[in-house]
Amino acid sequence: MYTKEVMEHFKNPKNMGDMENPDATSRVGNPACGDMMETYIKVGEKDGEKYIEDIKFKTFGCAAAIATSSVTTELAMGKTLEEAENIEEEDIARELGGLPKIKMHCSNLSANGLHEAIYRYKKEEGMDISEELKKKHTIAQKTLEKTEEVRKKHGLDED
Amino acid sequence: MYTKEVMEHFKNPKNMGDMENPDATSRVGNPACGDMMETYIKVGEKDGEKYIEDIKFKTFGCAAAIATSSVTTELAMGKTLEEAENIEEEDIARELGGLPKIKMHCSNLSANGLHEAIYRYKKEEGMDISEELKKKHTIAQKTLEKTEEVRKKHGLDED
Amino acid sequence: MKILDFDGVYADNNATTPIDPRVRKAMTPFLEENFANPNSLYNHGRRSRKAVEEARERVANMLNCATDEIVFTGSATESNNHVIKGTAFARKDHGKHIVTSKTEHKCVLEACRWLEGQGFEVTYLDVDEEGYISPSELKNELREDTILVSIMLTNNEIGTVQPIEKTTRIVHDESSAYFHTDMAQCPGKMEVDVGKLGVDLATINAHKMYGPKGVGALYKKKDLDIDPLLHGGGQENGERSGTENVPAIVGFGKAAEIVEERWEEEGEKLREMHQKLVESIQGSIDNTEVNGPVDGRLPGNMNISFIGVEGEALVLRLDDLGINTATGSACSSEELKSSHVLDALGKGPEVAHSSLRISFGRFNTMDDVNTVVEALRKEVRELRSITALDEKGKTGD
Amino acid sequence: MKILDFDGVYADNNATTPIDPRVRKAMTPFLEENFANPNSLYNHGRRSRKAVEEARERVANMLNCATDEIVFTGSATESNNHVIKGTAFARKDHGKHIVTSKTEHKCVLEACRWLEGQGFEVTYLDVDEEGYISPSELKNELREDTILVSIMLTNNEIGTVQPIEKTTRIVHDESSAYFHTDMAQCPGKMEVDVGKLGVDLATINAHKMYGPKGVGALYKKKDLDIDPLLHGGGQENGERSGTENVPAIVGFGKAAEIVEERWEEEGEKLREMHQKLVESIQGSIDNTEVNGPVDGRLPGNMNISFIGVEGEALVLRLDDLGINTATGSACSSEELKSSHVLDALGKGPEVAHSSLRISFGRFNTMDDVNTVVEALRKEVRELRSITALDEKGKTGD
Ligand SMILES: Cc1ncc(COP(=O)(O)O)c(C=O)c1O
Ligand SMILES: Cc1ncc(COP(=O)(O)O)c(C=O)c1O
Repeated sequence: MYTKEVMEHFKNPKNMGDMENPDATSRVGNPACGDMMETYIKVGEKDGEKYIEDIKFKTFGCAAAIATSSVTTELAMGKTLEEAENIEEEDIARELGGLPKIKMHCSNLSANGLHEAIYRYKKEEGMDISEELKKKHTIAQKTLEKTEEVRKKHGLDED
Repeated sequence: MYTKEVMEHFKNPKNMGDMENPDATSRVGNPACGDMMETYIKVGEKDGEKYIEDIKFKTFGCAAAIATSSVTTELAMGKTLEEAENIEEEDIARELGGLPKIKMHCSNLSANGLHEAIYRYKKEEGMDISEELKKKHTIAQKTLEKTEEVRKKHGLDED
Repeated sequence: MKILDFDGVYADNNATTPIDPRVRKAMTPFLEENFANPNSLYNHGRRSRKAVEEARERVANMLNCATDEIVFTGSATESNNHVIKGTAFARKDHGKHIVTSKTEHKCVLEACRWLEGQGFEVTYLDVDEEGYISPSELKNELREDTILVSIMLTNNEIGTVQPIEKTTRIVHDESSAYFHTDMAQCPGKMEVDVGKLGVDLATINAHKMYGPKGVGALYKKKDLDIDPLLHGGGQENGERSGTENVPAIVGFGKAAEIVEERWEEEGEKLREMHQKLVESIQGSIDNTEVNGPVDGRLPGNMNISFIGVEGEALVLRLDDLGINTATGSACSSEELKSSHVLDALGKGPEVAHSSLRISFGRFNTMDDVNTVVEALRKEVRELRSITALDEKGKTGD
Repeated sequence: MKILDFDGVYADNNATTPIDPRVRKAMTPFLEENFANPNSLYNHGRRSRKAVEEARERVANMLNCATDEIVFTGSATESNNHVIKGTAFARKDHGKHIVTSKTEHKCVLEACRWLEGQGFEVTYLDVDEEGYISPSELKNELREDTILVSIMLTNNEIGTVQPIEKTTRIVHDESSAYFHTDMAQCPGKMEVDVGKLGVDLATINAHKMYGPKGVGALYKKKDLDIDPLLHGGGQENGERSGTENVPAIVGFGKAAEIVEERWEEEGEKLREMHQKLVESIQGSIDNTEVNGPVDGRLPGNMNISFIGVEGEALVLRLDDLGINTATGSACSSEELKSSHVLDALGKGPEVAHSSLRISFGRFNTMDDVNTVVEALRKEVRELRSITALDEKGKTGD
């Protein structure tokens, strides 16, 4: 089902867990499969360009979700924000030697999380936001809405 | 399926084949299973009583048909005609340690053959024929009629 | 546990069981020299026939019914489809209403759904939080045109044991429906006496009771009117055609013989293991939620959610430690839908997503319980350390 | 022949075949340590899944079709019921007419008869004296509402090989019916290329090709609309639910691999054996009548009547000499009805009653032919010496 690379990242995920004082965080989720991810980034500046100085994920999800989170941090780490914005689900899946078709949404989700964190960072800092990134933000919001819907329906936010 | 006794009689049937100059012969058949039997008897007289001095069968039929023919000759041999008339299918089946339910008609058939041969003998000789034996004659004729019907339908008597 | 060459702990006995070595031994001659078709006339074929009929006797004995009330099929799925569709078609002039429950095995539910497309009407009973149907609700749903009620004896995911004795009485008192129970999970773990249960029809298979895959059985009370599902050569007394799967049937018979001798003892052992498993987990891992009843469930079956830990991930982590388990998480399914059984309990999706089924069987030992609990402690801790849900199942904000 | 511990001559390969030792060897691990359910997530289960998919590839390879066009079932009976009923229910809005022939296997005929009771209309084509259908008669029977034509590739009793290529062309040109062929008897004996045949659907099983009992397959061309027969968990891509019978499927795969490599050579050997058998019998026994075609029949299959000798008696006599054969005699059947196939040829009942089927396979040798012929000479002579029918099949008056 999963490639060696997926299993390796799943069993020994990189950069997972809390981050103290992140510069931005995001939360995305896809209720269809119950995956939920939080992304934390710290942004640094080098030669006048902002870049991902540190990145961490917290992931509730299947092996693919955990593996894509992990590999996404590896892909994003040290990249400029513009480079990181352009990390797409295909890049993530490729890095993992492919994902089962049905699990492609998981790599989608970790890309969403990364993009959304950058969006939030840029918004907070009053930076220019490309049309592309805005679109990505809308998508990320949508995954979450669906999650909230399901959660509300089941009264999960009530206690 | 078959008892040891049936198989023994089937493999080594007694008193089967042609008889020269029989005193009476009969032919009975049951088209449902394709069995066909010819019975030959020689009648002797001892102490003023007629008895089966010799009996033979020719049988086209399954193992049960052959075994019942064989055992019927053993049961009838040396018996008075009256005794032989009263050999019933149950006696034959019993002698064989039982027959599969579906094959009971085979023992029926060899009893029919025996009874019919005696009927013909008595008729030829102008002897008294009991009501019982007349009934048995009718049954024997019926089995044959059905056979002839089937044979006619398939044009088998035409060549 | 050490069955044959399997290193590790096989704790997925509700999915399938290993073949008992005694069963395998009984099958071997029928995979080798005794290969004849039991419908053949010659001695070689009659040996096959005899073996099939002896197996039938053993299965009948296990279920406490007459030999000619056992129909061998190819699987529990087939038995269930056979009963449901066969009753529907045979009795359609009598009525077109069927009652079942929401937590039945898919093969019951999907057969019913197909029949809905053929003009039948199906009532799917709700279950409560522990998975029990309500006999009084069932009573209310019975109609004059109800032809079949199909309620499983025990649930394969959450171990709920339905009150079948009570239910059959209601159905027989209040309607002319046949009562069918799917008890594929039960033999070897609890009593399976069709007479006591009062059912008209019952489904089992071999591969959940240490027998081979590819063979099931249907208990069918005499004189019930049910169309065959497989028409043909007229085997199985015309109820189920096709060359008999002799080796598998022989294995089923042997498996039934062992079950008949050992079920009480083995059921007791499984209950003890379950007891220890629950206590150990609850004693050392926070925020768990048992799915299904706490007491009186199918011996050996445990279904528990570790809140915040997705099921597929946990199953795969345990697999890495040599432990085989299952989950009702959507992530584990082809359609990304979580278990319809867990859904029917009315708990939130997070509960289904974090569910783990641990099911023990004949070849497990108390050591296996310890191994599983220890592994769970480690993996649940690790996965929770990286989860985006807190231990109440909520996101961290 | 000496397969394993079977002493004697097994000449009933059209009833079932012994399992090839290579097939058994391939199955063994799946009856032992690799028992996991292929639907399980863990590695142990994934090994089962992999084995199933490899087997599918091998079967597809044998039939020369795509892997995803193979559906594993429990038997040829199931495949045939699946196709016939599944097409009927899925296409009933399109039409309710089915065409088949009078010499199909009972599982085709009885499934059709059942559908007649559900409002479908079935045309049963006649066959000629050798068992051939007439393509032009078929053409005449096609209607706008014909949804399925099911004609077997070779007959299991009399070995007639139908002109399927020609027939599929007619059906596809003249109607929108699906074309199904039952070719359970063919693998290992003749070419089974579904592409060349032009069929949409085809049935095979493993136990007629040196594989295990309890598994069949359906070739189903992509995008055909057919309802499942077994609804449930959605295995086999939703086409046939139920836990996969892994050991049997693996065995089927191995058997297919061997067939693919060996069929031409084995077919040739069987034809030679057949040639010798016919010549030897006809050269030394009077008044015989071949049932089915003299030339070009299913390799290894012989069906011959020894006029005046009832079939069951002959089979049992041969059995006593260690030779396993079959008959279409009424005496051999549960309902005392002679073979519907022999009946359809229009010969008299005596011919069916005195028929003997001798079917050779992979493990037979030329020595077996000699043994069979010698035994026949002896037993036919003995049984004829006590028969009430003369050698023309007439009673002696
Ligand atoms: C309760 C129940 N019914 C039916 C089935 C179907 O069994 P099978 O897949 O062997 O047909 C199963 C097992 O999957 C089951 O647990
Ligand atoms: C042509 C044909 N079709 C179908 C079948 C049915 O096979 P099974 O009894 O294995 O289901 C057979 C064998 O009996 C056969 O010869």
